[in-house]
Amino acid sequence: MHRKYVIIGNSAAAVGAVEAIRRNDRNGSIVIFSKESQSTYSRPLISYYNQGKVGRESIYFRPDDFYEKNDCDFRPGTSVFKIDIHSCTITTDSGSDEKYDRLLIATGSEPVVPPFPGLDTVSNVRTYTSFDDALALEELISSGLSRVLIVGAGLIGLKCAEGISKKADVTCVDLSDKVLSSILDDVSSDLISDHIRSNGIKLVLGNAVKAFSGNKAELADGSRIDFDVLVIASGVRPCASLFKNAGGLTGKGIIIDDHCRTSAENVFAAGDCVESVDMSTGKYKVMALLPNAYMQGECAGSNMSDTECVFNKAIPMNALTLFGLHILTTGSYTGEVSDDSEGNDIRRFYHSDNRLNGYILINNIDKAGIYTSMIRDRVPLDTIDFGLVRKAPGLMAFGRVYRDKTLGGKS
Amino acid sequence: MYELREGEFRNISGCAISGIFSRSGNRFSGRRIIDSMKVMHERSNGLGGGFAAYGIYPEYKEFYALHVFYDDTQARKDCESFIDAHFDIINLSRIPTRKTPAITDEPLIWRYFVAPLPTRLAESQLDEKEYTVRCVFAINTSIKGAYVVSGGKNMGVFKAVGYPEDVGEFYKLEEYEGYCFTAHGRYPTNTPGWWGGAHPFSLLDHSVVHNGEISSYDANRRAIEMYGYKCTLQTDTEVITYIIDFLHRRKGLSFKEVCSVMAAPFWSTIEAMPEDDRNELIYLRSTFSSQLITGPFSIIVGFEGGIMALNDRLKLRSMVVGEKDEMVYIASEEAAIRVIQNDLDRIRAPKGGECVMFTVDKGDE
Amino acid sequence: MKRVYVNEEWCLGCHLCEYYCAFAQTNENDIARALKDKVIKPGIRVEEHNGICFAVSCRHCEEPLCAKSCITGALTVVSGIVSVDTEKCIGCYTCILNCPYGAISPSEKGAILKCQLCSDNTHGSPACVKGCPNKAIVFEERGL
Amino acid sequence: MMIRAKGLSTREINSAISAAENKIDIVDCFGERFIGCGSSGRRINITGTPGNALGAYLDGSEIIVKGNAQDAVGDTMNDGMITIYGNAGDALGYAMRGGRIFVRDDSGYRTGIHMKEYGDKKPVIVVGGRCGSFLGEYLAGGLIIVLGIGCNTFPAGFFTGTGMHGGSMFIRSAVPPAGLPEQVIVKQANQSEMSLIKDILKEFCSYFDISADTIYDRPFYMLTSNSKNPYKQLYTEN
Amino acid sequence: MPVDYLYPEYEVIRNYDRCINCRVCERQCANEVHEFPENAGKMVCDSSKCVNCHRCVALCPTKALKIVKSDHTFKHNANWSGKAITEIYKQAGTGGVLLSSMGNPENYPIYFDKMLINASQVTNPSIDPLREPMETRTYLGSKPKEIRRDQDGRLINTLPPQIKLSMPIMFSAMSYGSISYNAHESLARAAQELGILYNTGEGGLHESLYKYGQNTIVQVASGRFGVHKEYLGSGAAIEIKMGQGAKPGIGGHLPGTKIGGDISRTRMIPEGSDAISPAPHHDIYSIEDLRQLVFSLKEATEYQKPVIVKIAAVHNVSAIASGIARSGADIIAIDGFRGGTGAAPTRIRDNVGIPIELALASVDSRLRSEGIRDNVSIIAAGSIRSSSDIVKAIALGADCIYIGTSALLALGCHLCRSCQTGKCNWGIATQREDLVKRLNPEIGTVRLVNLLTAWQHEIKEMMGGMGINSIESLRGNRSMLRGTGLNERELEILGIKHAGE
Repeated sequence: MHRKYVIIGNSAAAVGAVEAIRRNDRNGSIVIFSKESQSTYSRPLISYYNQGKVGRESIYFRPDDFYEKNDCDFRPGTSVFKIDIHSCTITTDSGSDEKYDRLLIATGSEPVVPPFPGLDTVSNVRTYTSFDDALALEELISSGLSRVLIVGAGLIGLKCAEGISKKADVTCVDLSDKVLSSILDDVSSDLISDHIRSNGIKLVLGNAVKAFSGNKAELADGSRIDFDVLVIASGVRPCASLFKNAGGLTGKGIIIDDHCRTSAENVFAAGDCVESVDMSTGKYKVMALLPNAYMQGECAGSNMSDTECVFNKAIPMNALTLFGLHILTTGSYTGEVSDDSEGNDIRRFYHSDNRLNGYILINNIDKAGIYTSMIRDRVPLDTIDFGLVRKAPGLMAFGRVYRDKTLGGKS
Repeated sequence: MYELREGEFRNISGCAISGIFSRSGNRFSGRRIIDSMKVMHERSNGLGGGFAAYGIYPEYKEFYALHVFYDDTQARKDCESFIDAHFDIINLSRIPTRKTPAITDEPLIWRYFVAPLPTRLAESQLDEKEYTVRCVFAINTSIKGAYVVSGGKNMGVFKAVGYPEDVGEFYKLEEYEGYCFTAHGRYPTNTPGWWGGAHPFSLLDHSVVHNGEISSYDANRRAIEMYGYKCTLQTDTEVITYIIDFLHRRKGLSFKEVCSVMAAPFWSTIEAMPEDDRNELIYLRSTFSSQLITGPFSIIVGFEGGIMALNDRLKLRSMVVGEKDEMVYIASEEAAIRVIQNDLDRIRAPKGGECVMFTVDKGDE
Repeated sequence: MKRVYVNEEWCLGCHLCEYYCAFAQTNENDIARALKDKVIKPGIRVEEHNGICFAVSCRHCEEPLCAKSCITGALTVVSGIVSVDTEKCIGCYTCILNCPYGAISPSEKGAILKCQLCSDNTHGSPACVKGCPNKAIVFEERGL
Repeated sequence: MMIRAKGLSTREINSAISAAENKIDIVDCFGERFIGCGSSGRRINITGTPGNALGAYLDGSEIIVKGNAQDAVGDTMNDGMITIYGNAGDALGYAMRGGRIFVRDDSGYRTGIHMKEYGDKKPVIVVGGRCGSFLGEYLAGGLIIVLGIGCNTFPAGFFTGTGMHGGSMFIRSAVPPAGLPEQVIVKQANQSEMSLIKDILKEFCSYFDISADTIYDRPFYMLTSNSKNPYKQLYTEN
Repeated sequence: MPVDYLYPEYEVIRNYDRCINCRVCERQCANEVHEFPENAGKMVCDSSKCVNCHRCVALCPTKALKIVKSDHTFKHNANWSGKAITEIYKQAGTGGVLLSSMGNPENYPIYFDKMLINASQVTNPSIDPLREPMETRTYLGSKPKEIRRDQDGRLINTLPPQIKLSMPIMFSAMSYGSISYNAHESLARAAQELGILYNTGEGGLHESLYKYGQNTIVQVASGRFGVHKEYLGSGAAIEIKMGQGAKPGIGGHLPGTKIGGDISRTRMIPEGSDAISPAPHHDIYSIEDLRQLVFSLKEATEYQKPVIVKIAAVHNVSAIASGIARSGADIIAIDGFRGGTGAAPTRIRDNVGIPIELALASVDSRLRSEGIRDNVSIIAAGSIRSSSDIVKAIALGADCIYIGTSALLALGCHLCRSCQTGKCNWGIATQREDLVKRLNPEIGTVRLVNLLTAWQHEIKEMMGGMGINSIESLRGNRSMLRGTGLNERELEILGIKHAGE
């Protein structure tokens, strides 16, 4: 049977889906709609682009011949306007209809832009989530506009700051008194702030922008900051409205099950646009992260092409390097904390009920995946040498049977 | 320079052999075997030839016929007094020979028909055959200049230094009639030749002619000497003869079994056999492992009422068997058979290790 | 597919695998010249504790979490071998965060470093296996 | 089942023993060797004089000899019981690892040499009379009791306990042992030590109809070893 | 005491241009010769601890190490050698009996090296072992004295139990305790693969090796360690150890420090307790007592197993062997004075016993002269170093040979002769867990199989050259040997002629 797959979106989730579909179905047709004009690229790389670590050609997530090789009908620069889950049809902005047998919504997320008073008076405002943003920012800075104010000292804000720090005079403002408040705990956050400051970024924390007037920001404590370029990095939200408008079940994002199925028949969703179960807590959560996106996309693609696949291992995870400092965090910071930090080596482990829930590693991140797997596999801590593994991550803590299986290939 | 006599060094040689046998026991002249051997002249070098003849003394068939070489009359005296002390001598005579320029340096060649002295035999607590064997060994090892060439009943060995056909002429072999003749022409590589060292080699009625050189010689020799045999000649043939005597007479193995010991099948062959045969061969081969003969050989064994031929298990020496009516011919070369019986019913080359045996009564076994 | 397996029972903790691995990566032909005064960065690493020791290298998983989570597409599976394109890799270490075996490590050049079964050097087959004096590391077909 | 041993070969006797159900009476025994060799689960009554190596490698059977036994009784015995209503010869219980041997009267030289124990296996030899020299040589484990009944001197010959490095011996004697090797500790057994052998003595006495009182009239000397490694200091690595 | 200080016998030479500080040498040396002091920044070593086992040399990835004999020396003295002097120092310092291991290293004649093997030329064809069958299968055991037949004239199998071997080579007795479990397992597995037998030695048989029973000789020594009915029944043959070539007349002694869990279980003695094998079996003081032990073992195993009696080659070995051949034993193993050992008093090892070549020749001749050679098979042992040694031994009269040291060398032994320390860096003569694991039986098995397969090929080549295609035709075939540089008496004892004759 010839099947028609339609994918809305063109990032990691879409790529995961295409690769999975093609493993199972070489004949069906795949149509990919992307509102952006580029081939699929890696969003997290945009700061590396600005930093000069990644060239224009290296930002792409897959080789040039990806669409051709996977026999995809790729339609760049085409936004989807409407989904009709009853007639299995989508409608593009240009009004053309496309029928689908299976639909994947991988629309990703969009930056949140808070309604700052006077924002409309500011010139050179950008968000920082797309390659276009990165290109625009580069152009602005290289045109001599070197004072950049970034609103938000979260992941996006700080990566942006790092990306442009060599060429611009950067100030970061955040309402919270901690940087990276969404991914770090208080203890580790302070170390990062110091490190960022020592790399020439001005951090203004615990202080919100009240309003803008022209290219001047007025802060809650009354101070003012002049800038040339404003970057709004106040987080992202899932692009779930298409599906919501079609009558699908959504929360903050599109609700999916462990097969990446939505509430609508033959409609799947994956990536930043969805809300799924965080296995470190068991609760629904938006986890807008590339690895999750890819694996959800792959799971969706697999199920779309009739090969059953379960993905129930989504967890929040972040791997980032800020000014040479490695930060790896995973899971949720709930339960008791065991702190094995030594100096600038931060090793903090959150655990409860004999399970590891989350961890934060800064600096020495060697073999961190072993901790991740402990969370992902819900490894009972009393079955391993938890004390040992915290200090010296390794399979040593897991016992012979586990190693015989994993390293020795013995069942 | 002192020349080593045969028996004092290990002799290595190549050879020709032939045998003629009547399955019905009809007697025929020794002329035929001479003719057969003549054809294989090239396989000999004039340093040894000889014959074993069976059924030639019907009038004395109850008595051991001792053929003896003497270096001198003193030896004869000593020997005869020994014989006299152990046997009843029924008849004694020189063995008739004819002068021929090809045969020189002949010893004194005498023949005795004897029976063990009943009193001495009883004293010895041996059976008659063993008694006779021991006496023969005693003469050969302890009486200087005397050598018993053969000592079986109704048979005799005629051998000399020379080409076999000349040896036959010398002994007037054409005047003897027997039901079986075997013959040997010798090609020793490093010997001056000695009359006693020529083939056939015999013990009681067993005689062996042998073509080849066995690699297992010392293993066989040292094993057989454990059982009272004395390998005085250091020839392969001698040790083979003793092995046959040991296995057949002393251990009571059939000739077929003897062959399974001397030219035992390879273990791989044994393993592939049906269980009964396999067990028997494993038993024989492990029990008599020191009697396995390796290296190239073909032998013809004459015995009372029969003839047997055997090739080594790799068949490193040639041997053919021809049959015409009741006559059997065995020789190193087919030509040696054809020359005396061109019109054969059947001719074949036995397999290595295959026991080829014919007896007067039972025929082909 | 043939993989590198570790027979813990026979691992002596000699660390030769690490050195042979590091040597293999250099594509030099003299190990002394290649590794003299160098801090080695092997793709296989020995864990030791309380008399137990074993070496760990990439398992080349059939469902490689590292490749699936790679944000640049630098990690891909090439004929069963989980391979890294070091030109593409920007050293974000998402793979390190995901590898359940701790088999990926940062490299000095800012990318990551992992075992590629010596498919990427002149050794042809894994140098750690050839160098293991006790057959604790083997390269064979075992199912996973 | 009854076996008349005279004229039978050892093999015939032993195959009859293994063929028998349980209880075997062997009569007319005159030096037939290896009786009950390696046997288990049988009860063998012997009348006469069994030959050497009676019950060698015995693995659980019970052998009762009405008469004297010769040399090497219970050689390398693993388990079982041998009771001799008379004397035993030399090398009684050599290298024995388990089970018990009771000898009513005397035993010869080298009684219980190299007996050893392992786990729950703990061999016991009790000799009612006296023993020859080299009693308990190389003793590595187990228990040897010599009662010296009817003996007014020390009831063992010379060199008792040579090379002893385990196990214990209890020797009932009016006079203390003399000339023991250095590593053997000797002391008069106290009450708690005596309680260790109380049950065995009781059993021994009941077997041979000996009044228990008669054996407690004299002290028991307990011999043990002070080292499990008697030759530790002997060598120099070269 | 400074007076006892002796300059090390060996020096470890490190090529610092090649050393990459990988510290493999340090980790691999149980003698703790090598060290990497953090402040030195380079490897250093203490040669005085070195036993010259080559473990570090072999494993050094950059080949930066070598070990040389120290040139430090005493004043030259042909009589008082450095060895003699240092041994006196050792004894004066400790009062101890000098203890050494492996075989006699002294300069006595090696008769194998003075015998040459024959080959066929012209008169008798040599046989090409690559094409023609070439049999090395060997049966060991007593041969029946008489042939019996049933009523139908069929032969009755009167053959006593035999050991069947694919080649006339077995692994000689090395106890679990003196060598490691992994060494034992390697021997057992190799024996099984090769169709030969290995020998438990006197330490009993580890339960997990019972499965190799068909390829096992279980030994009964004077200590009777681990000897019980199941043990006796578990092997294909039983060996009574009366003596050992390395230490004739001396018992064995495994110190309590080596009696750990598994060894203790296998020997059936408590952990930490010395395992002492008395010099004699105290139930054997004469040849008739030996007969008693032989038959008690046969009784215990229902006459299903051949019994081997192993003796050291001593002066009147042929008379002893003659006695054994009449004792009911099926096989005699004779161990020459070069045989190895885990530990022996140095003086005994180096001065007691006689060479196996002479012992073997005289035993074989003696048994033949008495007509009882077929009562027994003969195993020769005591430093068989190559296939040509084997060919020579068999031509002298052996049915089979035992190899011990050669097998250990195949397993990695470098003959440093330090077995007695228990710190064998090659995982062979040790019970230390971290060292034992250095011998992976999978590798050990392959190496043993390789060695013997190669030797078997060589034996076949030599046999083929002689025109012999079955090993039994080589046995006692002394005309296949000639001596070189031997005196009349030696030739006479060996029963061979001089080369050229």
